[in-house]
Formats: sequence, C-alpha cells, structure tokens
Amino acid sequence: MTSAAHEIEHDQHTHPGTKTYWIIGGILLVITGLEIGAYYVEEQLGGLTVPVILALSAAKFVLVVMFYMHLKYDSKIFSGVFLFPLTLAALVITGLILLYHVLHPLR
Amino acid sequence: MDAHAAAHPAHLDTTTGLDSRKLAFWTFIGSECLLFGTLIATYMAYRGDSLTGPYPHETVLADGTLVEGLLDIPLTSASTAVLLFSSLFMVLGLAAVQRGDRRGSIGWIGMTALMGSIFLGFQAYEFTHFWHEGLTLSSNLFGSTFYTLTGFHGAHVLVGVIYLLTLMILAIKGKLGPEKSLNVELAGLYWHFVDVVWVVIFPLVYLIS
Amino acid sequence: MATTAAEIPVAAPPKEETGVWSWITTVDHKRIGIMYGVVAFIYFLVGGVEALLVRLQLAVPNNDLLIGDLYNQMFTMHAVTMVFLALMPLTVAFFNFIVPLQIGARDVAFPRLNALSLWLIVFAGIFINASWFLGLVPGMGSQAPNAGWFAYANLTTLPYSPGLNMDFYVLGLQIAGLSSIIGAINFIVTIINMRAPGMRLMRMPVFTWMTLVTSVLLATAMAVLTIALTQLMFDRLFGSTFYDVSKGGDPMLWMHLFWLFGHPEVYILILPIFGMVSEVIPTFSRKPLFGYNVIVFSGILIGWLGWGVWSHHMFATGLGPIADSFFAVSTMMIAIPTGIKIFNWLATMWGGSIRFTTAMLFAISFIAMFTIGGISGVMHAAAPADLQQTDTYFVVAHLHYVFFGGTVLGLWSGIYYWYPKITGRLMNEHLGKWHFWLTLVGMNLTFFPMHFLGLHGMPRRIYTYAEGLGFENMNFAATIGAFMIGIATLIFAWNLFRSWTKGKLAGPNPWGAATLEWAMSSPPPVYNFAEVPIVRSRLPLWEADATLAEGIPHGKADEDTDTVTLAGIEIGEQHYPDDENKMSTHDLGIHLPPPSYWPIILGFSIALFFGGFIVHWGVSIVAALMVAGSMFMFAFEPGHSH
Amino acid sequence: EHVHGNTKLELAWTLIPAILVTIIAVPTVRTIFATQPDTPPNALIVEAIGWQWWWEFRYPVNEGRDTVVTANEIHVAVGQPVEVRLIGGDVVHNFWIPQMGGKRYAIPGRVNRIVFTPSEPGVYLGQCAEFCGASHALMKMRLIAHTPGEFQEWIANEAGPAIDPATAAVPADSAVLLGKQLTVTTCGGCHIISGTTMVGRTGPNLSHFARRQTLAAGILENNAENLYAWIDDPQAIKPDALMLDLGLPPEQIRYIVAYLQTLY
Ligand code: HEA
Ligand code: HEA
Ligand code: HEC
Ligand code: CUA
Ligand SMILES: [Cu+2]
Repeated sequence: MTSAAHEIEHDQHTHPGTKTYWIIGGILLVITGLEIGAYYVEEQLGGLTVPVILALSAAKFVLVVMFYMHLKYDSKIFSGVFLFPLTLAALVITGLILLYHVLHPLR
Repeated sequence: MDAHAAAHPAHLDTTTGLDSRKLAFWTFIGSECLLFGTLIATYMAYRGDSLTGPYPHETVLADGTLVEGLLDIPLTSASTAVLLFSSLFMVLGLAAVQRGDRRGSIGWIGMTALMGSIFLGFQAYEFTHFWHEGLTLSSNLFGSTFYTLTGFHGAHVLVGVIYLLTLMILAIKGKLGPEKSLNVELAGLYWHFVDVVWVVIFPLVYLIS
Repeated sequence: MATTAAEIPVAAPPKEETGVWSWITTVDHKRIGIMYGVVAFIYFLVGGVEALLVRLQLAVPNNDLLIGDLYNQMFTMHAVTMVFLALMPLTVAFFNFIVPLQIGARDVAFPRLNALSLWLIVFAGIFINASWFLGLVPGMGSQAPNAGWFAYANLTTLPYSPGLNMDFYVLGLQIAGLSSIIGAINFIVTIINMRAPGMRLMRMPVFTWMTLVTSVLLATAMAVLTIALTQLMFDRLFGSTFYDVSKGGDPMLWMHLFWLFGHPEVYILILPIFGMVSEVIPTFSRKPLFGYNVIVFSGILIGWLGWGVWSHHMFATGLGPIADSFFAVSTMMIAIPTGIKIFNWLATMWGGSIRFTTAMLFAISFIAMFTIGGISGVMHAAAPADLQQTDTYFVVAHLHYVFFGGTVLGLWSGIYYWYPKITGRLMNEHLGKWHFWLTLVGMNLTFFPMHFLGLHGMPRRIYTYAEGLGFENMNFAATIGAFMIGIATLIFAWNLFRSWTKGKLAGPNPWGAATLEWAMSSPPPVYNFAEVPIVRSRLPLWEADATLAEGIPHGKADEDTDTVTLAGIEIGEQHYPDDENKMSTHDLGIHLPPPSYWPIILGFSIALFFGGFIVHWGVSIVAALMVAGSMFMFAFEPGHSH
Repeated sequence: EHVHGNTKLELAWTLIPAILVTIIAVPTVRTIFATQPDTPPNALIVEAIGWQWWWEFRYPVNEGRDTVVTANEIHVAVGQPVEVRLIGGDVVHNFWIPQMGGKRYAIPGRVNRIVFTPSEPGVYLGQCAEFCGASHALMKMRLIAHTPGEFQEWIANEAGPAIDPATAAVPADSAVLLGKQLTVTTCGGCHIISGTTMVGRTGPNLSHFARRQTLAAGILENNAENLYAWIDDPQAIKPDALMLDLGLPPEQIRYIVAYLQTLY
C-alpha cells in the first residue's frame, strides 16, 4: 500500500485543485450554452453551424479529458493507450460518413 | 528498502511506476472508444435514411408536408448540463477522498450518483415519450440506431451509478480513506469517459440537423 | 503487486498444488497457458475433422455426403472453430506461458482476469458447439451456424435464417470476444508494467512486442465486432431494423463493420507468429535477429495499416472507383513492411550456422508458405483482377496459405521450440521430422491446386459441383492432401502426448537461446524467477557472456548429464557479473495470489447470460444477477489487490 | 561476429517492394476507373434480380417498357454493350459470368451495374458467387450471345404472349389442354404465364419456358423427365428450394409437363 500513499503525494503537487475544477466546470457550462445557442441560430450561421458545434464539443471533450481525467498531468503512457484508439474511432466514423454520404454511388 | 529504491526509481512494483489498475482502466477506456465509435459510425451512416417517421428533426416529406422532429432540445440540454455537473462533482469527490474528508467524500460521490440518476430519469422519460410517439426499436432506422446508441450510453451510466453507490457505501462505512483514493480515481475515469461520450453524442444526434 | 510484499517474510516458496480443483481455480499464468493450449488443440482437431468432412464431400463431383444446409454448417463451423476457438486461443496460450517469463515477471498483471479469459473462451467453445448436438433432440436438426464465418446480413436476419443457427453464432462470438478483450487489456498492462528492471521496450523479445501489438488490435477490433454482433442480435431478437432492407437497412453496413474487425483479425492471427519465428530463427541460426528495430517497427506499422484496408473484401460490391482505388493501394502497401520482415529473417539465417531442428524447419517453411500466401493476397488487392478471383477457391487458397502456411506452421514451430520449457522435456525429433514433411507436402497438395480451381471458375462455399467442368482432379488431390495433413496431425498429437512424460529431459536451455525464459529451470517453478532478474541487453543469455567469450556464444546440451551450458557456464544458474546491483533473495519474500474460483463462476454466469437468449429470457435475468454478484465477490475477494 | 543489422540492406529491401508495389498500383488504379465506365449510349440494359436460388432478367429497361421477363438465361447480342443492373431480391447474391469479366454483387436496396460487350456468339456459363443460403451451390445461369438478327427474333418472341394451346395453329392434344388448366390453377400463385390468369412473382416467369435450355437455375437439362422430377419434388433436386412440393398425382404432373413443353 505504500504505492497508494506515494500516489497521493504525487497527486497533490501535480493535480489541479478544487478551484480549477470549478472554473473548468463553469467553462464547460458556458460552452454547452454556446452549442445550444448555435443550434437556435442555425439559420444565421448557415454552413458554419456544423463546424461551430463540432468545434465547441471538441473543446468540451478536451477539457474534460485533460483536467477531470488528469491526462494533462499524468503519464504519457495513459495518453497513448487512450489516444490511439480514440484516433481509430474517429477514423472509423469519418470513414463511414465518407462512404455513406460523400462517395455513396448508389444510395 | 534502499536497494529497492535504487532498482525502481519511481515506484516499487511496476516498470513504469504507474499503477496497473489505472493503466488497465485507460486501456479499457480505449477499447470503449471503438465500442462507442462503431455505434456512432452506424448512427451517422444511417442518418437521414429512415424510410418512415417518426424523424429526429423537422422533416419535409416527399409530398411536401412538414413533420415535427421528435427530439426535445431544451429537455436534453438540461440533462446534458446535469451530466456535466456530475463530472464536476466527481472530481470534487476525488479531491475530498484524497484530503481524507469523509463527509465531503460521501457528499460529492453521492451527488455524482444522484446526478447520474437524474440523467437516467431524463432518459427514461425521453424513451417512454418517444415510444408513445411511435418510435420503437423496430419502427425505422432512426429508432434502431438512436435507441441502441443512447441505450448503450445509458447502460454505462447505470453501471457507473452502481459503481459510485458502492464507493459511497464504503465511504459511509469509513472504508474509503485517502489510501483508497485510487479506487475513486478509477471510478472517476470511467465516469468522465461516459460523460465525454455524451459530449460527442449530444451534438451529433441532437444539435446537428 | 506480484513482485513486492517485501515485508512478509516467506521462507520457502509456495509448493505447487495438484489435482483437478487446483487447475480449475488456478491463477498461475503458466497453468492457464497450458489449459489454453490443450483446449485450443482439441478445437484444432475438431475444426480439422470438419475440414476433412468438407474435403470428403468435395472429393468427387455430385457427391451426397453433406448436402445443402448440412454442408454449410460444416464449412462455417470449420472456419469459426479454426479462427476463434483454435488458432486465437493457441496464440494466447503462448502469450500466457511465455510473455511473463520473457519479461521477467512473476505473473500477468491481473491473474484472475486472466483465468476469466480462459473460462470465457472455454464456455464460448462449448456453447457454439452445443448447436451440433441439438440434432440429437427428436424432430430437430443440428443448428450450427451456417452462413459462413463472416455471416453476411441480411441472409443472417430472422426472415432468411429462422433457425437457431445464427443465434449460436452471434451469442457465442460475443462470449469469445469478451474473452479476447479482457485478455488483451491484461497483456497490454502486463507488458507495459510488469517488465523486470532494465527490460526496456527496445530490449523486449520480438515475441513480446508482437503480443503487445496484437493485444492492441484485439482490444480495439473486437469492440467493433461486439457492436456489429449486437446489431444483428437486436435485429434477430428484438426486431430492430439495422439490416432490415424493407425499413431501409443496408446489408453493406454489416460488411463494412465485419471487415473493419475482420482484417485486423487476420493480423491478430499472424503477428504473434511473426514474433515466434523471430525467436526461433535467431536461436537456430546462432545469430542475433537481423534488424531488430526494423522488425519491431514494421510489426507496429502492419497493425496500424491493417485498419485502413477492410474494403478489399468488398471490391465486387460496387463501392465506386474512388473507394476501390483507395483500398487497393492501401492494401498493397502492407506488402512493404511484411516484405521487410521476410528479408530480415532471411538475412538472419544468412551466414548463420543453422541447426535444422523441427522447430527451425517449421519456421523456414513458414517463411516460404506465408510468402506464397502474401503474394496471392497482393493479387487480390489488384481490384480489377480480384473481381475474377473473389468468392472463388482462389480466395480459399490465399486464406489457407496465410492461415495454415502462416499461422499454423508458425504455431507448430513455436510448440516444438517452447515445449521443453513448458514441460521440461524435449519432443521427439524423429517423429517431428515425419510430422513436418507430411504437413508440408500435405498442405501444398491440398491448397496449391485451389489457386487453379479458383481461376478455372470454381466458386467457394458450394457443396457440390458438376462433372465435366474440369474440377475433378484437383479437388481429389486436395482431399488426399487434407488426409495427409490429418495423418501428420495425428503423429504430432501422439508426439505431444508421449513426450510429456517420456521425452528426453531438456534442462533450462536446450537450444542455447538468448531470451530470459531460458534462464530458469524447465518447467519453471510456480514463482518463475526466484529473484527478479536485471536485464542489461536484448539477448541477456548471450550478451551477458559476450565479454567472456569471443564472438557469439551459444548453449550446448550435454546428452549424458542433461545439463546445458553456455560458454562454459550452466545457464540455469546463470549469474550476472555484478551481483551487488541485484536485489538479494533474502529481502524478497515471494507472494503469489491465492487460487480463486470466482473466475470460472463469473465466466459461467456470463456465458449463461448469453445462452439464456436461446433458452429463455428468464435464464438471462437470473444469469445477470449471478454476473453482478460474482463481480462483487471477484472485486472484494481477500488476498487479491483491489 | 555480431551482426545486428545493416542500414543499406534495410533500405534496399524497403525500396524494392515499394517500387514493385508502385508498379502494380498504378495500372490497378487505371484499370479500376476504366472498368467502371458510364452507361454506353447504345447499351442493352438488362435488370438482373437475384432470388434464392435463381435469377430473374427483365428487358429492355431503357425503352420505358418492362415487357420481357425471363429467368436464368440472359440473352444478348454480340457487339452490343450490355449493362446489367443488379438488384438483390431477397438477400445478397453475386452475378458472375467468368468469360464476361468480373463479378458484381446484387444487394437488396441497392442497384449495382456491370458493363461488358460479348464478342463471340455462344453459350457462357455463370453462377451466383456470393453465399446466399442452402442452395447457393445450385444457383447457376447462362449467358446466350446471339448474332444481332437472332437476338431480335428472340426478343420479339419473348415479348409476345405465351402460346395458348386452345388457339394454336397445330391443334393440341387433350393432355396439353388439361395441363394448362392444372397449371393455371395450381401454379398461378407463384408463376406467371402471359395471357393466362397466373399472377405469382415468387417463381420464375414461365411464359416461354420451353425455349430455355435448362431448368431450375441452370442445374438440369430442360426435358420432360427432369421437369417431371422437378415438379414432383423440387427439394430433392435443390435442397430447401422455395418452390412448393404440391404432392400432385403423377398423371397430373405429366399433363403439366406436356403443357409446359409447348411454351415456346
Ligand atoms: C493470417 C491471415 C492473413 C494475412 C496475413 C493476409 C495478408 C494479406 N491479404 Fe488476405 N485474407 C485472409 C487472411 C490473411 N490475409 C483471409 C482469411 C481472407 C478471406 C476471408 C474470407 O473471405 O473468408 C483474405 C482475403 C483477402 C482479400 C480479399 C479477397 C476476396 O475475397 O476477394 C484480399 C484483397 O486484397 C487480401 C489481401 C491480402 C494482402 C495484400 C495481404 C498482405 O498482408 C500480404 C503481405 C505479404 C507479402 C506480399 C509476402 C511477402 C512480401 C515480399 C516477399 C515482398 C515483395 C512482394 C511484393 C512487392 C508483392 N486478402
Ligand atoms: C483459421 C485457420 C484454418 C485452418 C487451419 C484451416 C484448415 C483447413 N481447411 Fe479451412 N477454412 C478457413 C480457415 C482454416 N482452415 C476459413 C476461414 C474458411 C472460410 C470459410 C467460409 O467460407 O466462411 C475455410 C474454408 C475451407 C474450405 C472451403 C469451403 C468452401 O468454401 O466450401 C475448405 C475446402 O477444402 C477448407 C479445407 C481445409 C483443410 C483441408 C484444412 C486442413 O489444414 C485441416 C488440417 C487438420 C486436420 C486434418 C485435423 C487432423 C486431426 C485428425 C484427423 C484427428 C481426428 C482425431 C480425433 C477425433 C481425436 N477450408
Ligand atoms: C410457392 C411458390 C411456387 C409454386 C406453388 C410453384 N412454384 Fe415453380 N418455382 C417456384 C420457385 C421459387 C422457383 C425457382 C426455384 C429455384 O430455381 O430455386 C420455381 C421454379 C420453377 C420452374 C423452373 C423455372 C426455370 O426457369 O428454371 C418450373 C418449370 C416451375 N417452377 C414450375 C412449376 C409448376 C408447374 C408449378 C405448379 C404445379 C409450380 N412451379 C408451382 C415457386 C413455386
Ligand atoms: Cu445466390 Cu449464391
Ligand atoms: Cu483482409
């Protein structure tokens, strides 16, 4: 169990404090508000709606993963075992969207 | 002991100094990325291909009539916010456990579980509502892909709630001291991941029409 | 977890338990590895007998041994058994037994999860094969999966497959997939986290490396299959519309998802073999592996590229020229890293003093046969040509050259190589040579003519063919060849069985190999290394002594005394020159996790959960409660870290 | 001595396969685009629908008419490009006539196309190449390439109504007349014979059945004996065939056979 004790010590000087958590929480809420706002002003945004919404949600994703999941402060190995599959998943989604909605020769 | 420290500069028991269970959780989360990735990919591939209603968004039919979309954005925005808050409470819970703050631990972990339950409540409401509107697993492609995707996510939330409640009981029993904070951290990783999946689902399914 | 507990003074290492119960509850990676191996080998025999029946039906035109649906069940079960129940578990057997030894670990990171993986695959196999035995129920035919191993929807949806056949497939593979994902996570963590001090990533044996890459593929690709199977299962059980064409469902989505899994899957079956022969060839060439770095990186590259080629199985589906071109070119690119490996193995042998042991013969023949299979793969990748080849016996030829000529020959090489480590005894080389030559001749006689059958227009998956189309002779030859493989396999099975007790004692390092697993007695003690070794080079057993001897030393087995020496030093008691940096045994109590029966109970509950969908949903509900309960017991079991 | 690798060699055997791959890849991509052309202007367009376990062919789709419906034998004229539009009627099938080039899937819910130009008159064997269930092995077909004149004659005949024994130039014997009656009543739910009241689309169109060389998707020669055996017990010839075994008495089957054999 010594390792757990060590872990705490380790945590305290590398992990963000509760204040940061609240701030991030606030930012997340604001971004969510913006996302929903973008939905309601879709007409005005036109072709920008989709990129804007995607960019905003990507920002939320990154914030949660980096701060709440501590990836920013943790070992690169964790980033590796997470980011590789994440990239694959993104590619799979993109691939199927391309095949079905861009190349789709028959549908 | 000194010999150990020399041989293992970082931690005692693993090559990298990282806890094996934490590494396993991250690897598991990686695997889950493809699980949800495939569900989302299916949803996106079939997007807009339903032959009959009910449709997710406002749709103009072939005969020119306009039909309302099923999705309720204000309601889901609320449940999205609830889930975001749960993530905040989760990290606060972890911080409390690490401080050795028992009441804080119980409170924040409990709040996280509560938020998760509220999210599930919203989802149960949404599902029954849709069901009454005629959207079933077999009514059209939207029904199949929507229920499967959000249902898988909901099942993950449910598991998370049970997981958190278990930890809360341990905390109440006084068995969740700082030395056990890793257990909470792992639950947190899982919980945040489930939240982050919703961060992706929400815009793709609800906002982009 | 496993290598610590310095506080506990344990004088004597724990004694090895015996008896059936000790095997059922074991969490020792070596015993789990042996069980994986035995179970998988039995399934290899089952899949082989199914292949022989297929071959018997096809031996002559218009044969009536297995007609229509029964034939379809037979070839489907042949493939499903070989892929999911024989070859994958056989590679996992080696992951289990060898990898912890190679990296100097006391066990895998999560011994009980490891046992869970084993029991899941055991139950998955029993479950899938139970479908045959429904034939014994009066009024019911056998209900084995019958739509080919890739089970194209919508043929496999309820309207077109009303029987239980595809339910067995869908649910059974779900169980097997769970086993693979759990196992993969375990090995990823083990390899990253359980290496002995000094075992840097670039000092890891190639087999360990390829296990890592394979595990990453498993953890990711299996998740895709899980979802595809879930969709099909929902369609069949709950009426969802993923593959219901009348509701707009698209059969091609299944193809995409299956091959998104399927292509990484075939690399899951070959990468471990690349690792194995990278151990065997240097050992029997008495030379270090040529281009270690390149071999490792090309393995990683193959794993990565393997995700971007799936639609080469779908050239005839009309994806359009842009997609066809993309997938054709990405597929061909895999020839480059694979070729690099082949040339590096050849360069390793070049100028080496080669010992033609059975293990080495299988490894060399692997290179040759796999290259043939790879070249026919590249021929498939040329999309316009593939429009003729696809769905014919040319594909069957390709896939058996890579699966049999690749995976199986490589596995046999690995078995001859590591058998002495596992059992402490050598396999009989005389029988081994018979096994080798019969297998090699047999497999070429079986599978080579299939190239021509395909080019002459024989489609695959047909239970009969007409006379006079020019298919007779080659089909007959293939059947003869298959029986030659059968005889060879029986010799092999006998050799495996007999050598277990009667084989010559091996000693720690009979082949004079370089990697860590050979530094301990054979079979290794339960606790593996009495003291955690400190690794100073990639070839610890060769290079630790490189300072003492000229050139590269290699082990010598003394026939009379059964001892093995390397440059004059007994390898079993191998000691590193600088003892003071090493942890001493006195500090180190050996603490092994106690046996547990929760893995098998949890595994059974999970299998029962899926089985319930076939029997009655009530069973599934009860099983779900059992799963939850045993997961809690599992999590809070004393003596294991939480 | 200690050889762990050699950079020059590594480079060589990376480059050699890379060059080889390039040499194969370039013509591959070219051919991919070349073999998926637009519909040629003068093409004969035939719709091919794959069913478990037979093929339905419909002509000529491009003239706005859908008059000729036949099964298992696709007739074309040499020299004229053919575009086959492929549809999966029930499950996925795969259209393959080896001598006319590659394969294309017939997928339910989609329309695929394959273009080829036959150059020599003759009979070309083909089959379904994608596994489609119990009798996938017995889902064959043939392509019959005529000279242009012959083809016109064939299609004109197909477009006309089926021969009616009652009004035929050569008076038919009573067996045929009886056979017609039986066929219309017992087989009409699944088959169509033009000019009769038969409406079924589950089975092949039989209007000009006697002109076909084969029976039951290319697996039997089309003669009285085989026809009798087929109607008597389709599943004995083709496992799980979707045609009903009606259990007709032998003499009735003989009448039906006699009638079917007049359908030129
Ligand atoms: C162990 C399993 C395994 C492996 C390793 C491979 C390896 C490859 N496979 Fe194979 N494949 C299968 C298992 C495997 N395959 C199976 C099971 C199927 C059928 C599934 C089914 O339908 O049931 C299949 C089907 C299949 C198809 C689809 C055929 C069809 O249905 O129409 C294609 C098409 O591109 C293909 C291509 C390739 C290629 C390019 C490689 C490459 O990775 C091969 C690379 C290796 C070499 C090329 C040899 C060594 C290289 C050199 C010596 C360098 C010089 C050479 C050149 C430059 C050419 N495979
Ligand atoms: C994964 C590996 C693998 C392996 C090792 C094999 C091994 C063999 N395969 Fe298989 N095969 C596949 C994977 C494999 N196959 C796949 C994926 C398909 C495609 C299926 C599909 O289309 O969906 C296929 C399809 C396939 C077909 C095509 C079926 C068809 O399209 O209609 C044929 C036909 O000849 C065949 C033959 C063989 C033979 C003769 C062997 C031989 O090498 C087998 C050798 C082994 C033995 C002969 C066992 C010997 C043992 C005994 C004799 C012991 C008996 C004793 C006891 C009872 C104790 N296989
Ligand atoms: C349940 C529907 C059904 C009924 C009833 C039925 N058939 Fe069929 N028939 C089929 C189907 C389906 C096929 C295609 C079978 C195949 O080739 O797999 C077929 C094929 C045939 C063929 C072969 C056609 C060809 O071109 O190869 C003939 C001839 C035939 N039927 C005659 C009859 C006659 C005569 C009757 C009545 C006595 C009859 N059928 C009743 C469904 C039916
Ligand atoms: Cu239709 Cu095979
Ligand atoms: Cu492939």
